[in-house]
Amino acid sequence: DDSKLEQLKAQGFARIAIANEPPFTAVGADGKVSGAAPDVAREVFKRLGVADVVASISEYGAMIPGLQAGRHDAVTAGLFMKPERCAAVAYSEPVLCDAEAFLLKKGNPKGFQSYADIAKDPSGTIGAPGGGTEEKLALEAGVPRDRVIVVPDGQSGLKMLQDGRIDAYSLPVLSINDLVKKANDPSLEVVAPVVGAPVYCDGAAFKKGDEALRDAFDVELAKLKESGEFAKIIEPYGFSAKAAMSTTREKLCAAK
Amino acid sequence: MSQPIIKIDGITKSFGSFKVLDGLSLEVKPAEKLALIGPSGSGKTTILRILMTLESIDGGHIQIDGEHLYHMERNGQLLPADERHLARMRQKIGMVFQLFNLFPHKSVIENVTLAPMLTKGVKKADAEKRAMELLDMVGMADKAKSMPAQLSGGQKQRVAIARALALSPKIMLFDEVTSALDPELVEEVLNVMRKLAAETDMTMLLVTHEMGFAHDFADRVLFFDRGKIVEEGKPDDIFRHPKQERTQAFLRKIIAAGHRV
Amino acid sequence: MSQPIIKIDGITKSFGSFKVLDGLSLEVKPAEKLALIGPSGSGKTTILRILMTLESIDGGHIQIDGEHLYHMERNGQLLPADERHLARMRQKIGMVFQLFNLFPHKSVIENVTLAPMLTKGVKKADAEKRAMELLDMVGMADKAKSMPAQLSGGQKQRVAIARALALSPKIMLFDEVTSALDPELVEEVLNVMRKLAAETDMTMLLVTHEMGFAHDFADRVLFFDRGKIVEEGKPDDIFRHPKQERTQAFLRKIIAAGHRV
Amino acid sequence: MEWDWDFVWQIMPTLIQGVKITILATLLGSVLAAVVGLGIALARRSPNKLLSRPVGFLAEFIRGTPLLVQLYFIFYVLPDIGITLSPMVAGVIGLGLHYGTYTAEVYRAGIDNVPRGQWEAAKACNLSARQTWTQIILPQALPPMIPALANYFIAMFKETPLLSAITVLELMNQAKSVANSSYRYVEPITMVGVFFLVISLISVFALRWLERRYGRIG
Amino acid sequence: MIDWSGYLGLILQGAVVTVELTVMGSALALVMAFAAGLGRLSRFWAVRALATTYIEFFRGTSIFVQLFWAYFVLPFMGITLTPLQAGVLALGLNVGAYGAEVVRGAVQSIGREQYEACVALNLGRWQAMRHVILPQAFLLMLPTFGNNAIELLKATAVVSLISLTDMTFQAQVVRAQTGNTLVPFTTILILYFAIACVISYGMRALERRMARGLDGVRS
Ligand SMILES: Nc1ncnc2c1ncn2[C@@H]1O[C@H](COP(=O)(O)OP(=O)(O)OP(=O)(O)O)[C@@H](O)[C@H]1O
Ligand SMILES: Nc1ncnc2c1ncn2[C@@H]1O[C@H](COP(=O)(O)OP(=O)(O)OP(=O)(O)O)[C@@H](O)[C@H]1O
Ligand SMILES: [Mg+2]
Ligand SMILES: [Mg+2]
Repeated sequence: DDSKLEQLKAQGFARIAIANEPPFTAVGADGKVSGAAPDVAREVFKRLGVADVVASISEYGAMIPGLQAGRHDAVTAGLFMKPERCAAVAYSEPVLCDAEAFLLKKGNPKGFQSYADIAKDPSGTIGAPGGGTEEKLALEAGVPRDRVIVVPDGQSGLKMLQDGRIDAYSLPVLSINDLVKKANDPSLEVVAPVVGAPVYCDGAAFKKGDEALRDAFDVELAKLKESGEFAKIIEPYGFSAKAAMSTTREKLCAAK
Repeated sequence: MSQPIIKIDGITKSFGSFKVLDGLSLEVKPAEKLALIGPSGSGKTTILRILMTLESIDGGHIQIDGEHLYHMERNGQLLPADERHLARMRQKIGMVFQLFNLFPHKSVIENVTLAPMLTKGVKKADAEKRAMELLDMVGMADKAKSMPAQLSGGQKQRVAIARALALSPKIMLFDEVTSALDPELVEEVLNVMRKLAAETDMTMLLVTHEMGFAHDFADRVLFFDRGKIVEEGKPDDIFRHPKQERTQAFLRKIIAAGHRV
Repeated sequence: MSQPIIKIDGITKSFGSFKVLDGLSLEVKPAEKLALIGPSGSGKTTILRILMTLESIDGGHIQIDGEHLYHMERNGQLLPADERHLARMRQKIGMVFQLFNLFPHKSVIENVTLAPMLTKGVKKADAEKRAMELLDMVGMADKAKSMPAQLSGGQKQRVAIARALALSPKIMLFDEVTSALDPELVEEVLNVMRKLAAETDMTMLLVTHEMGFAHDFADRVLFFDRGKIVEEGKPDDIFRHPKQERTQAFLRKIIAAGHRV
Repeated sequence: MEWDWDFVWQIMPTLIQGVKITILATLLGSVLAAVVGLGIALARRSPNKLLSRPVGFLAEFIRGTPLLVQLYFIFYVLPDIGITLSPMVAGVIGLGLHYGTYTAEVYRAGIDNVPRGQWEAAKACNLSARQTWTQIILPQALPPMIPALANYFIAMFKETPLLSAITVLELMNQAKSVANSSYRYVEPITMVGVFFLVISLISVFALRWLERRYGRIG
Repeated sequence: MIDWSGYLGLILQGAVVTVELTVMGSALALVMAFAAGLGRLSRFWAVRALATTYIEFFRGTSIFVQLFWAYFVLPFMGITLTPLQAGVLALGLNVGAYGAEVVRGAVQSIGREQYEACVALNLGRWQAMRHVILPQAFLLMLPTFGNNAIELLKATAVVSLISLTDMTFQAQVVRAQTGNTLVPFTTILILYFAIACVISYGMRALERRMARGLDGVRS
């Protein structure tokens, strides 16, 4: 049923959760929210007849509970599709794709190219956002829990690397690039993409049970992609429209 | 002989395992002025507090003005008194404390008018008129607007007396009302009490260590020791010719300590 | 005439803008027993506290035993005393307080031995021997092991006296040492002090409201009012034939309040 | 959302790991707070205004600003001036400094609560300043402080989740991590609540005992 | 070049949220403190038990857990609050539990003789509480209430957990957007301290006003 969509139309806005992580999202000095994810969501919702989106910045950890508790109508935050997540929420078709990267000290002194390299080095530590894809990849590659440092946000990760508290900091490529650009620090180096790590794509995530809304979203998203508008929105932020269009939710959710 | 206004009949009272009052009986006639004297810890304060219902009793009976204090008659049966009964009985009794116990956040006149307004529904104007009369009587009319903290001990105690009188009780209880005062301030309070004793027909029970004042004030003096009345009689008899050995010893000590009798 | 042991010369003392002592002078002879009486707030306690160096003075001089108390002579100049000088001078003076001020975490005998052991380096065994003599004198030897909280007020005060005596001061100061006690306990403390007065040649200054005791105890009585000595003389003269109007008024009030003179 | 007991048992070992870190941080923080508090209390009593004023201001400042922000400062800003601390050390220092400003008040109250007569009696007994402190004042002031101090240590215990902001893997952080990778939130967070409640209730009983044993101050 | 004035504006917006939370949370805390504090002194066993449970529960669990519950778990029970409401609820209930002990302590510290004077004047229980005990006890509570309000202010920093754009959260945003740590955090430290100073100054002024002519109450 489309009651959810009708309801959003009636109230004139949709509530979306976004992350505090450029370039997925950006907050201007005037407080205006932009960035690749919210811009796409805003456009699609507009075409659906929902005049506006109200974005609230949220911790990664709070996004899915917030969705389940009915606090947001959608999450558009670079929450990459993975089988477990596909089970917890209803994803749209892919929107933003990115690979994983490492931020390291200049010259990559420990020679880390993959999560497995870090697992092999008994003193190697890696920083990653709590509950994020990178943490999971590191743990799955065999890095023990006490060498995976849960870092609250990108700037903290950057700082910890600069201060020598961690050996590598892992985020999606574009996030790392944005960090490096802002830090403007010649003593850093980026490894991108991380060897053996898959390319991930996110989608707009909806609450289980809101599949009708999700389907309507997909229809408009597909039109947007076709018209070339989609590329116009996300490419200035560094994302590749082709990557998103060359894969599907079905594949990503099935991937092991 | 008229009916006693207070009739205490075999009351007992213990704190924990310590028996403070042990089968005490006493009758007080209307308008009688009684002084209770005796060594520290003998139970004088306890008696007054029981009459004021600040302590309960373990056994025995008390009648005030012909009515039970701690019991109510219902269909010919004696039941323990409920809060309503106690509140009604308390109207007959007022008490003045050693440490005044004024309400420090209320002005002098508010201290005096508070209870009549709250418990008897007296109108503010009427309560204040009566309060001013009482304050005038205790010589405190000019301090009506002051706060208690601005008064000397003797002044506080005179306000406390006025406050107790504002409810027009038939019985007034005084517990060492001067013993927390500087010696020079004692007299002003005693003067008020002398006047009160002379001008009203209230029944008064007074606990004191001021033997001189007890002598002048009381119609009858009770000497307490260990929760019992050891000796009683007219002031002259008790102070000049005590019969009991314990009374004699007590008075000797007091005199030695520099108090006039 | 022997040299005065205390020589107070024109001292002044203010609390804020309130002048408590205003150019007070006084000489006390060795072994003299002095009673200081007077209305509340007249500065009696302040004098004792100044002698004990618990308060400082604003102006004037005090000499104890021929030495300056608040000043030191250095190369013929008078400088303000430093802590070392004060500590040395304090050895000559002991004080007993109205509220005893025993150390509650120390037993009776520890209260008495503490200061001699710490300040004079007396050995424990010697200090305890002397302490037992003193406790015996004040009638507290059997309570040597008790804690202060287990004692009555009168007992506490007797221990406090023993504690002050343990340092063998030449001058003892007593500030209303009985006024916090129950009337019956007053006598036991006064008895100790009578004994002390009779048996030692310590100089003693006593602030009291017990006129009877002041009369018996003192060689000389000083009547204070508003920071000045208004009248002084032999006890009989002061109490029976006061010359000054203020002294007469004060004594009248005290007598009226039931105190024996 | 259903409550899943199997899941609870599954995450229990991880949570217990977190509890250990939480307790360790609390204990170390308590020791530091006790010492720092005494230092602040003594410095504020000092007649030297150049010492007492700045220390007083600093203590007020620390007490008036959130521990979370202070932790960020210690962990992320101090390295700029060359002080790089491990997360646990930074956390313990943050807790110790923050709660030291509270314990300082306890010390002050405890010392003020010794009656003035005791200072005067000590003087009349001619004791030196040092003897007065060690023999008379502190023996009387310290025991009544113990319950109040213990109270703050319980409060500190409940603030340890803040350490997750500086990457200490304490209880709350472990729970969030578990929750994020399993997308089940109610169980881990509720279990954290249960852990806190159980430990707090035990501490409250211990505290009552301390209060009975040592009395209490204002 | 970073547009600092714009980003400082963002932080100030966060400060408004922080102040809102503090004011509303304090109001709720005050109500709860009196309800539960007097509840613990009730004659009725059930009321006492209820008040004690509330107090021990909210003092015993951590504010983090309470926030999380108010925001994420209550909706499953059919109660959906806005972030601000959830924040106010959790902060108010938490600090109210501490305040309840202050109320109880202050009421109990009013000397027994004041209650006795009320009995001797035949005032009812509620009359005595209302006219004699509470006015005196309130003065004793004020300083601690001031401290509690500052504790509440500081606790608002943790509401970022539930996506409330308070001052600390905005500082995090600014930090992510600008890559600068020192400026946003120094700014909010100063702002927090300024708000705390306003609170304690206000409380002291109130206390002075209420204590006028009343040395007897505060000994
Ligand atoms: N609430 C109480 N709990 C326990 N014991 C009490 C209590 N009130 C009084 N007592 C004890 O009861 C005894 C009698 O006390 P009461 O106050 O009646 O004596 P009193 O004759 O008034 O003495 P005083 O002259 O010292 O005022 C004393 O031993 C006292 O310690
Ligand atoms: N520390 C102080 N600060 C301010 N004023 C003080 C202080 N100590 C004493 N005073 C004031 O100095 C005056 C004299 O006080 P003092 O204690 O010497 O009087 P007193 O003669 O001993 O009186 P009492 O008989 O009441 O003990 C009083 O008015 C008192 O209020
Ligand atoms: Mg009594
Ligand atoms: Mg005095």
